[in-house]
Amino acid sequence: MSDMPPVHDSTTARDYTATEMMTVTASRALTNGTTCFVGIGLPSEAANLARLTHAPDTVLIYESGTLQTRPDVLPLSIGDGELCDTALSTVSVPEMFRYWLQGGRVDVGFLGTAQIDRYANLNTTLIGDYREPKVRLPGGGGAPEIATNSREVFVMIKHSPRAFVEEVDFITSLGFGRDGRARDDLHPETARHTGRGPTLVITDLCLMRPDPDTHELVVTSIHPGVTREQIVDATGWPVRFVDAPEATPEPSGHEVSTLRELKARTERHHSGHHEEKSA
Amino acid sequence: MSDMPPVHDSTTARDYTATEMMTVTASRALTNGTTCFVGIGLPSEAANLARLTHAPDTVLIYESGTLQTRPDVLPLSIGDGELCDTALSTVSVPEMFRYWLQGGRVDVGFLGTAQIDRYANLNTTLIGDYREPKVRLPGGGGAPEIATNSREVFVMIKHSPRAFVEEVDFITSLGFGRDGRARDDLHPETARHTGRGPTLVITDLCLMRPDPDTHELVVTSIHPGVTREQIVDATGWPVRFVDAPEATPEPSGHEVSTLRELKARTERHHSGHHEEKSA
Amino acid sequence: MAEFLSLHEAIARHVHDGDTVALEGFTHLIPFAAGHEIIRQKRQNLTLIRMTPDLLYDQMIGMGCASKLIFSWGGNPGVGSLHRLRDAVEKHYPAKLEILEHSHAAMACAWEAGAAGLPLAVLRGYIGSDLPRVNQDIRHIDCPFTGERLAAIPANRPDVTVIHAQKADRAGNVLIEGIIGVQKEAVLAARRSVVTVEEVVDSLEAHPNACVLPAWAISAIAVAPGGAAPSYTHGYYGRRNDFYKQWDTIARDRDTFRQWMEDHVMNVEEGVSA
Amino acid sequence: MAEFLSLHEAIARHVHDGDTVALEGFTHLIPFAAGHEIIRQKRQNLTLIRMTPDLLYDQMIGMGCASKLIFSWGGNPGVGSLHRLRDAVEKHYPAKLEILEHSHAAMACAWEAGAAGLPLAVLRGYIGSDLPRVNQDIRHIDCPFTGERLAAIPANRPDVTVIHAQKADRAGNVLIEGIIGVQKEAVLAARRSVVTVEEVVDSLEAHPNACVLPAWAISAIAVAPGGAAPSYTHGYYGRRNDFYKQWDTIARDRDTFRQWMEDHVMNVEEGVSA
Repeated sequence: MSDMPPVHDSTTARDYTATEMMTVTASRALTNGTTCFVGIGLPSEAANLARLTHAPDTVLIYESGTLQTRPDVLPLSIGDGELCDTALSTVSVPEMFRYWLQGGRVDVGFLGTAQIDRYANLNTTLIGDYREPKVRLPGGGGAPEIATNSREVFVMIKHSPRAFVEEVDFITSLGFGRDGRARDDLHPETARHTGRGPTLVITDLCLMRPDPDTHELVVTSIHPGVTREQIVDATGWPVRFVDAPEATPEPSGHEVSTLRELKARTERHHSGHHEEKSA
Repeated sequence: MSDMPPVHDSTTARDYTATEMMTVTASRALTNGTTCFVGIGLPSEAANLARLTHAPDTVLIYESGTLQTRPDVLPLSIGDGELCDTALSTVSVPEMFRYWLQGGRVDVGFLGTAQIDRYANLNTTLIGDYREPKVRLPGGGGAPEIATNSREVFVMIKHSPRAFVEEVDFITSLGFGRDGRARDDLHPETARHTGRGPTLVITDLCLMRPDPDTHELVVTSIHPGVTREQIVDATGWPVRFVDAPEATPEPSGHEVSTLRELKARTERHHSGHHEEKSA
Repeated sequence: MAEFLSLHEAIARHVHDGDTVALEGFTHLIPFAAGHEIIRQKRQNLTLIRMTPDLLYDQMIGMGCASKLIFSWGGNPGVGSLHRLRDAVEKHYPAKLEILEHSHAAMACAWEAGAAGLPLAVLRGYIGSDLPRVNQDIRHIDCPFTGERLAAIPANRPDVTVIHAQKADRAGNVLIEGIIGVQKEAVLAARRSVVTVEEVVDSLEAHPNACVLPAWAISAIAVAPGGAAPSYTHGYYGRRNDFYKQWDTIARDRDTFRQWMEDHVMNVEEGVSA
Repeated sequence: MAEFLSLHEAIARHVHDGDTVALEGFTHLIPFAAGHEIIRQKRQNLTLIRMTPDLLYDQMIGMGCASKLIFSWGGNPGVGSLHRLRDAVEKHYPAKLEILEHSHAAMACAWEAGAAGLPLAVLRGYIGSDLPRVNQDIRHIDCPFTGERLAAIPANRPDVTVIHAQKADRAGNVLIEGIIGVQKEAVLAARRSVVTVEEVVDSLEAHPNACVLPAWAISAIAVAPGGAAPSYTHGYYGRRNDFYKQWDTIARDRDTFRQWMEDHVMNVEEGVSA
């Protein structure tokens, strides 16, 4: 699932931003035909880019109940009408979480987060103490069970020391736990229904994957033009690199232009009132 | 719910069978507006007769998932196309049992049975020993939970010593238990969600209701032309009568003709192939 | 991902001797054509699951396909007994049939739990019933919030579920309409699934909240027009109520039954057996 | 049985101080008109339940209607924080707000269990999450068949649920289409329910398996055209995404918020407040 598929249009883009690099790289991680439970924001951008480029048969599922949806513009919310209008079917939210996610039908859970730590635990709940928070974040939403019920999880997040912390203030969604071992000693029946957890973290600087033994996130691929120092400075723990990190391939011109068109279409769509009938 | 509503067309039928008497009397037990979970066979006949006579707004629910259905002919099975075609909505069978029955939306569960005993317990499972049955019956179906999750239960069954037994061979669906006390000592939370049980048994000879103290079924109303001896002979336990049993009112001409028309329509509909489109 | 196969191939590939098999459909959309193909391929030792065994399971049991039956109501709807089922239970003919018996509410919850990937279903059920005395799979849990004792049964998780539906599109997505029963749950609860359909169309033209099974939730699709007869397919053909009544006579006698099966199932080609 | 009432009357009669109240709608069909009427009627001390608090609960919390919030994701979708919610949690303004926090999966199951009349919902959830440490309502049960430890939470059982839907027929049956969220469950789980609709029609013209609430499962219906704006009603009008973005500025400052509410909610007549 997380192997990079070949890039079909090999013409390298002449210019692209670090965020575009991140989004294109994330989109490439989705194999055609993958069933992907999509979080809003960056993951939604990357998943739809994949669908519009190398992976047209990627099945996108949003927690609003929209199954196999093909939005023409990116949704602003997880429940935009566009998602329903272009879906194969729209089910109730209890059915979505019970039959489709918990039922084991999701290959990849694709998540954003506010904080991530050394063992890939995700925090979208709060900064500080739970009862007297410094910053209250939106909370778990679908993520706690997406993180455990999907076969594997991809995480997209911009690299910064505030986001990449030694230990998250609060584990909203499980990576590998505070000691990296939380997925190792589950009840056999639970283990049978629990995925591998985060197998890939895509940032604007690099790719990280859990070490096969310790599950600590290590840098496995560095984006073009990025230095090791930049990654070290942007990571809140003494980050390790694999012996020979790969050089992340640059985005193609086709990918960047497809992404820009998608975002421009989206911008036009979401500006101004939409009083017209949505169906 | 179980009080007899006034009969609108007071012209007494000139002739009617004992089965027609039973069906009309059962139909009269349904108050207009009642939400009724209908078993197939006799209860379905009576409930639809009620809808076509004094209780046009009776809401009929069948376990196939058909909510608020108004069949023009009686269904042969619990899932005939006619039930779906004339329903307000058709839901899945899990939803039917979870949200509508267990969710506490049913006023009256209307059941038939093979055997009933002194404490109104119902047996539709088998005669004889469970592992080596003399006669294997179809089994519980919806009845075990209709009997406990409906606010009250009406039972329709023809009077005979084989059907009215001292103690059923197998309690498929709870009346009041082997000692008449089974509904008295439920957990408070269970009790809050459990109905009153069988409040009325309609036979071709009489009406029976549970004694308010002991929950033993006693005869409260005797059909026209029926003797006490007939009832005693047809009941497999020493049956008691209330001090002054009522005389069950005779069916009206309108009720009997409506019932006969319904059955004739049904007979015409169910004979021969129906290869035409059902929707 | 759904593969379009012939009915013969779909059954040969996905239904094996000894499997736990569910052919579902609540009166409506009973997969008779697929069941007859299972009989023709002489599957043995199946554990059959179905809420309402109906004529199809009477035929499969009578032909010796099954060693165990998990069910909640085993009759000929509106007619009476299933004589082949009774003969197996009462007289062990053609073979002993183990039965595991639930209520509809419990079976519906067991399908729901199976689809939801849970090991158990919880319901306020079986209160005062003798069924828990004869079915060791009916247990109880205590609610940690109220202390209430609730019934618990294992989720249904068959090896393969077989259903019939109105139509598939060319990508293999399937639409089910009308009395939808437990079909979606039964497919999602199973390891593998075979869906027979009346026809394949360019577009399902489904209402947004219709009951649709995506191609990636199905193993195989076989086109079987009339595949639910003598039960019915909403929008295509009605129920052959007369046949349900005739079955009472056919199935009452072992030899009459056997002859009927030879004439109408064993010695006919796939797809014309109804 | 559904009574047709004015929105004012429906709220006055069915939503009381101190009630546990759910206004549901998953992005789609959020009952803004009804929520604004609750604010205008100055309800106090409400326990608010909602999976995604969204702008409407930001407004209700900012106006001091709530003392407790049960939720699973409290943000402005695609935009950022709910500033009134944060101010209440972080600075106790305008009053202290107790929060009880779940995941979406758990809340969805809690609605399902509430509709099903069960005291608890069971799910394979919260594995490795810190949420059970801060929410005493997250407990566990052991599966009596497999020994697996599963999460259990109490069913949602509000005093009153308020939703918005496309249309009602004259008998009071209601059709919900598109992203149906948890609305059916939320209505069935509640003691009382208020449904606002875009319009009343002679016939719902609904697909047989559409999401329909019968009149006898609803307490009151109020006609409120545009009643979901600035969220949307599938088939009627789109989502005002621009307003969702503007809300970030409006709600960031206490005074700006208050003034906006005075101008757009408090001093307008019922039904024209969106």
